[in-house]
Amino acid sequence: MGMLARLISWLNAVGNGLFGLLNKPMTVLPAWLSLTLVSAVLGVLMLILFKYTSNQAAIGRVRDAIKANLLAMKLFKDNIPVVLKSQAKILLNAFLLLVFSLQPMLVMIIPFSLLLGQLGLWYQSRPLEVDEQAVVTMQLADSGTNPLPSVSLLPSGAARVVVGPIRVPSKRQIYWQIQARENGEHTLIFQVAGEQVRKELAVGDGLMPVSMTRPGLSIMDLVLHPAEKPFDESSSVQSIRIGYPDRRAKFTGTDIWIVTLFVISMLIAFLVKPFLNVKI
Amino acid sequence: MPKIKIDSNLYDRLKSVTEVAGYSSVEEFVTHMIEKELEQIEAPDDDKAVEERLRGLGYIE
Amino acid sequence: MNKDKKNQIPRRSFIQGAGLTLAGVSAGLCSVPESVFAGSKPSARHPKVIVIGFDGMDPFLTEKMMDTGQLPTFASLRKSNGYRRLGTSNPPQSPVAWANFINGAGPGTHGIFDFIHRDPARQCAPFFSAAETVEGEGSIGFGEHQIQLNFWPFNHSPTQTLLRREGTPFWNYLDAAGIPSAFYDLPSNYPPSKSQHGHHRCLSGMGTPDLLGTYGTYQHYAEDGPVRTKEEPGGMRSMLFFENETAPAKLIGPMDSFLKEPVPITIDFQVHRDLDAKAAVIELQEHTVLLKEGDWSPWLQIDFPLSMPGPDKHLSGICRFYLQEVAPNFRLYVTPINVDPSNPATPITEPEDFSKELASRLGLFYTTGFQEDHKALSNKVFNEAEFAAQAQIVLDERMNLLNDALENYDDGLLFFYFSSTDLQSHMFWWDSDQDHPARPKEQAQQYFEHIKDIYRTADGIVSNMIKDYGDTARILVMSDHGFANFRRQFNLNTWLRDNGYLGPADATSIMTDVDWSQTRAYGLGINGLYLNLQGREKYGIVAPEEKDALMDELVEKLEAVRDGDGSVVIKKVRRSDKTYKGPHTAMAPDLIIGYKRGYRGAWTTCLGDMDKTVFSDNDSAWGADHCGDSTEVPGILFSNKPIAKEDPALIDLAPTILAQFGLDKPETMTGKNIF
Amino acid sequence: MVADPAVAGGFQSGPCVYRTGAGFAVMGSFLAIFSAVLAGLLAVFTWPIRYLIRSIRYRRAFAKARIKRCVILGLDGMDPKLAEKFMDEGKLPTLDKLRKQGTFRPLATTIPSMSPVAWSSFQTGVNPGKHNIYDFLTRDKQTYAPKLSSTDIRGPRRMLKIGSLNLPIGKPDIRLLRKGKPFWVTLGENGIFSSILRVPITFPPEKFYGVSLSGMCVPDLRGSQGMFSLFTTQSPDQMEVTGGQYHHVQRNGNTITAELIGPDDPFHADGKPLTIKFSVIVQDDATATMKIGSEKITLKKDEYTDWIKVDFKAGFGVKVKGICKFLLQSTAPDFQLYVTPINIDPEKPVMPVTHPLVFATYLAKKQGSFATLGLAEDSWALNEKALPDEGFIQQCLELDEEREKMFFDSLDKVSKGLCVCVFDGTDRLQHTFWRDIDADHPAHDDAFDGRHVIEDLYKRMDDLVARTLKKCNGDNSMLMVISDHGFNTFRYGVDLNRWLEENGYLALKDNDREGKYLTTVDWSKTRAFAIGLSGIFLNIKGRESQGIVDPGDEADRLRTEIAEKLSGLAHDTQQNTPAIKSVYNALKLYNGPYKQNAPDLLAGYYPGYRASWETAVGQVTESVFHKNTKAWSGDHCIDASFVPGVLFSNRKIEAENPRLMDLGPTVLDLFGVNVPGYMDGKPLEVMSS
Repeated sequence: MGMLARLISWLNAVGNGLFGLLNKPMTVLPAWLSLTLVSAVLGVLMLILFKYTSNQAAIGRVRDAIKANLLAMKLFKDNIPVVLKSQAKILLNAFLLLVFSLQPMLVMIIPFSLLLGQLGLWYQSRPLEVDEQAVVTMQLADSGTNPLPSVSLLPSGAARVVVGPIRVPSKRQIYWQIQARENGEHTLIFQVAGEQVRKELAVGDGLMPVSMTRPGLSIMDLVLHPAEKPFDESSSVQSIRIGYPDRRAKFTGTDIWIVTLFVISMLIAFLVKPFLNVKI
Repeated sequence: MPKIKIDSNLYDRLKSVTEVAGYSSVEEFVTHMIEKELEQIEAPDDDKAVEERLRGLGYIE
Repeated sequence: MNKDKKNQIPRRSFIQGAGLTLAGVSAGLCSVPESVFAGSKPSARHPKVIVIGFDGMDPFLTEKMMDTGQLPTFASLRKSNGYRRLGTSNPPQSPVAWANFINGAGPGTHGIFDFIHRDPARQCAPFFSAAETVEGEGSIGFGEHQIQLNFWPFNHSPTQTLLRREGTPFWNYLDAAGIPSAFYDLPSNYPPSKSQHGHHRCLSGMGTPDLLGTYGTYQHYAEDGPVRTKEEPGGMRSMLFFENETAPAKLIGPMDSFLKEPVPITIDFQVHRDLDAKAAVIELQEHTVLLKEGDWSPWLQIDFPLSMPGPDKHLSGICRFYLQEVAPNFRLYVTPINVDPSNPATPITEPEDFSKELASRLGLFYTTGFQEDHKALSNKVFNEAEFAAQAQIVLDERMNLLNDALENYDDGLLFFYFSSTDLQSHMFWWDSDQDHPARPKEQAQQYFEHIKDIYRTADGIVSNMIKDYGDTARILVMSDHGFANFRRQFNLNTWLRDNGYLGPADATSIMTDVDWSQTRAYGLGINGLYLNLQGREKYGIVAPEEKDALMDELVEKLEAVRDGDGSVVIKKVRRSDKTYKGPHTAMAPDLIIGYKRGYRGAWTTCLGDMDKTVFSDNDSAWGADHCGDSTEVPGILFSNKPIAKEDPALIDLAPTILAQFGLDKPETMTGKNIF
Repeated sequence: MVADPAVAGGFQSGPCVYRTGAGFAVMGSFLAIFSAVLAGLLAVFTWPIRYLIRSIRYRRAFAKARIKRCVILGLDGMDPKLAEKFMDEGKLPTLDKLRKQGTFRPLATTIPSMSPVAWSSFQTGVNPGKHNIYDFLTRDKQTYAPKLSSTDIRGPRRMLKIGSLNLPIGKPDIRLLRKGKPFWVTLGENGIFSSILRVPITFPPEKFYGVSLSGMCVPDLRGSQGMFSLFTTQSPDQMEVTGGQYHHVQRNGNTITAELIGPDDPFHADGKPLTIKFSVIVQDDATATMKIGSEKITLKKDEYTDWIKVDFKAGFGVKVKGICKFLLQSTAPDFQLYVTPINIDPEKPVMPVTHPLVFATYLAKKQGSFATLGLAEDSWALNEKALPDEGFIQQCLELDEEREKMFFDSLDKVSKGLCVCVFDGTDRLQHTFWRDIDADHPAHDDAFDGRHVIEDLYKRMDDLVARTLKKCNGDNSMLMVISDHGFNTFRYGVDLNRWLEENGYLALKDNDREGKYLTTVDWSKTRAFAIGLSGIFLNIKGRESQGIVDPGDEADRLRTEIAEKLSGLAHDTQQNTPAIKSVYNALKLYNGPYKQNAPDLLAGYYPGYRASWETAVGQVTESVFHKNTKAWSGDHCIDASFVPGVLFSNRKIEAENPRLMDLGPTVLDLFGVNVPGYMDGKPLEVMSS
């Protein structure tokens, strides 16, 4: 587990570097456009990956069987037993198709999880605007019934504390409500029992990467929150999260960017499919 | 497929002789009549490819 | 959702409702929506008419304040002959008064005579006069679920609320003439009236229910609350039990109407407190809210999933949390769960998307008919200051809404309603040197000062309006009635019993232990008196030929009633057959009791209960009212054009507005143009 | 309870990661499931309605039927004498069982005894005078050039010329010249479903209630009856050979690059064919890899590849889709690669080869690509030695396997109605390996003693019949195993035109004996000419474009005269056996509206003789008789009395002399459908089982 987590955090560091290069071009384009471009590229990438990680021959056979049975239903439509048998075979083959898709899915899942983590930095949330408020949640390590350490958020020009710290011993969490003061990529500094702990804070009104959570060393968190250095297992702080507002995607009318990503990448993939000769 | 109108008396006469003349249907009868006439009138389909089309027929060289 | 509001109201919720409706009555008169551009914009330009309704704004206080220079804008309008006291309805209750305004004619045309009517076929079964809920039919059950077959091809009607107001509202004439009109919070207009031609839009006001189908049910959580959730009029209380500074709680939502035996949908949430920081964290669905003691949260959208046999259906509600105290007694107040204007579970605007449009520009806001939580004050969940603070939130939201209404207003009619002058007056009014029955004198004076502040605010609103639109628009400022102290209550049914009109002599309620064969008259509602008439009431005993004599006798005796100190109690008793004209008088009481200022029908008598004594002090926080004789509580009317009519009344406003747009007065209207 | 906010409120996309990955799979299979359910529901829900309509329309369907299903297995060219011999030797147990328990009879064929004529009579139940097919070939009345008798393909009526571009407007007109009406059309009109596979002379496919796949005379992608290609590093003597092309290729290290020739460019008038480049890299003696289009194929010596899809790009995004098989014959010292004729791709056919159109797609999806070319067995490659014997046999076996798959699928799909399927391997292998069993054949080689190609073929067919019977058991199916004609040896070709010339009926311009297709004939002095495999035409005035014979008495006299002279024509003096048994006057032989189109005279040869290769294509040689040294050593284009077909059945048929044209009427009768009056065939009496 530890090894894997370390590997992921190392991959994240690489990803951060690569995506850092994209910083300029991404911020120039409007969010919906860059998301569309990214989706299109992703769609093609997924398609290519799918082609080389799946058993194309088997998928081709299964698809042929499905089509043959569909046509059989049409050609022999007056023969009800044939129609029913064909239908059963189609269902069976559709299931087989799913099975054959498992392998490429398993292969794809790791790189794309990391990639989605990176994209999430850009599209999941928008930065705080000046004067906007947000909740900061600090998760402390579970150390039995010990009382919570004394924690404070050091004053800075980046944000003002409106409420807090509020200490919730039952969850070993500490909350602040902060109000953003000026634009920029800031760092919040917390004093936790003699130790200083940092968390990025993004304030601005354009497209910029927003790291919602500085995670601990848990696989899932590392995948979802790649931007900041994870807390060590021995650290008394396990994660710090800022409740940024969601970014709204223009195209789909939904506030879930991943739906846009999904729809556009699928669309592109299906458009490109015949040219790349991929059987799905 | 375009349809052609035929006087119903003519059609009845056609029908009554179709089978006697050895046709399987009135349509075949009418088609044959038309083909025969067209053959007289139409320019031949000047097709060099005739030879090509026969190539490979096992019975002939 | 409105499942519990049936034609026949269960007694318990009826009393609750009655209280609310009382509040509504008073609130109602103030609200006059503004006309905004409606629907498709007609190419032609129209005159501009802006009507501001300050519910319950009282002429006597207004005049006094104008005289002392506290209301400069109003005073200047008065100077240019733009002020009159405005005749109200008879009785001066909100549903009646606003229906008069809407129809431009008296109750005989709209059929609303009191906030409560009774069904004589069932003797005296009471029901709400303004709206009724009709049970749906044609549903199908799946296990414990049921589904309403209100779609093609069944098209059974679902449970729905119908507006009982009869007659034609005046905006229909505007709508037909292509003149845009917009009404914000107009009372007595829920469900929101439909626009036939698309030029009318409205946000429904007083009478709009919350998501639970009530007129507003707050939820209160405290360490000293009841172990099992306890209902009280207008609210519910629960206990919080903190373990390791965290307490679980349940938010009670609307009924799950997809169950055969509906139970409320509840949403679990958690409250964490930090005694040192004097603050708390509330985690509810995806919300994490941090509150210091005394903080209000923003509006939170709560998702209530209905249990369907198929995919879940969801109702969206909104509420705000208010952290009253962290220690020693942790107390947390939650507003009634309002219909979410951005995703309304039931239409609260015409057209339906109007509320979404508003929410997209303004964010979330109160949508229930009664926004100031007077019940929280009455039930001592709020103290006076808290109530005033909450009322201020409402006022601020409405000011915001008014600004938006004006920004989106081009021409036609704009009606805008303020409830602050009414509901706060019910709680804080005290224009007398006499002792307040419920609070010390200085305090009563101090709160009355707060009412005056609101009047000054109203002056400011009108001042801005005159500045921006004085030259281009006809501006009318009106109230539906005035205000008066409510110091003493008079129990009509006790009086009838004690004077031998109602038996037996030890009866306690006309709903339970009355003997109809000994009863010739009974009271119901705030101002109504009914004869127990043969052929009309189920157990009627008064022969039609005795009717006239009996009524005259009752009028004479009632007008002669004196309080212990010799004060006149009832100014006038009116015979309805001589008061109301029109096609819809069937539900009218036989006599309407017109109380003097300072008096009102007792809380108990409204639903037919009797007290030991005829008179008693009103010890409720609800210390002022306006349900006396119509001549005792006139409203106000200001205009930026000199008013010609000497004694304008509510019914004159509709014809006046129509005339501003060059429309003739319809035959059904009895009011007259005031200019 | 509200979950940890870091999870609950934070990253909603968590599960979406998997969702995105799964998207493809779900999308793909969802579409499949969706269409299946939709189509299925449609079929099931509309079934009662369709049933109702059908039962109203076809009240009589199956009402009087004596059988539920009729299965006709056509084994082209199976010879009754050979069959009888093998049965007697106990080599064909299944057929022998049919002979004993059901029926075995010689089946009278048509005059002439050729597949297109015979199968046309089978389909329509009429004599050739009513179906208009008298030979593979007929002559063009204008040009005297031979042309295919069964199908007429004309290009689109109009062309749009833009520079060198030639854009066709509209579709080419493909016309079936066979007249009359197949008996399964009549069955369909009576509500009885049929599946008709590879019956000759069914291209283009006709509409009827059922499915069909066309057989003999479906062209390849180039429009010919099958042109193979041979790529070789040898320098061949000639590039063009009958039925194929040689291509000289250079070897560059281990790499050979070449172009596969496809159909003519539909957009260019210059007649340049479309091509597709390919390259072969030789790995070792026995293997090579090949890249063609987007496909990468491993070639193994002496093994056919699967059907490979080849798309010829014609511009404007138009692709002409074909399929072919490759056979690597040698890598060193010479590289030699054989390519079958490019068949129309059944998955996306450029010309309809099935009814309905999607039936081809169905079959291709069901069993993979399959040959669509009418005469798929490449006998010319064998004749021209582009294919060795083994290669040709292997090809026949693979084609029969394809056929069997679709035939057995039809048996599964059609539980009520008619199933017909014709296998061609019997015909092609007898044509090409008769030299093995005829020791006197000019092409006989003692080296082949001990191989039993034809015997193996008959045994294989017996096994096919056995498996077919298994599928017919217990369901009231009547099975008929039939052939359209028998077989005999073909030692000598007879050049009828030379005979006509010698006898003064035909004259050549400048004594030119090289030209084919009658191009060297002097029409002003020619009264009769031969073309095709048995026919002699008179050069009649008004009928032929340069006719000189008066259509009346002169023509009659001439017919009689030639017939008399030609009958009994004998080979050179050493041979006592005559070459021609009788000559038939078509006008007397046939009846029906089309008999005027028949050759005036038809020669009926004795066994051992046939029209010479030259005569068939209208070349006039210097001698009447020619030794046939080709692999094509057996034939049936002789007097019909010598080559009847076979009729086996699992039921007893009480007829002494059943004819091929009686089968249609018999099937109609078995299904309780009245036999139409125009049919010449008569229902055979079939005993109930």
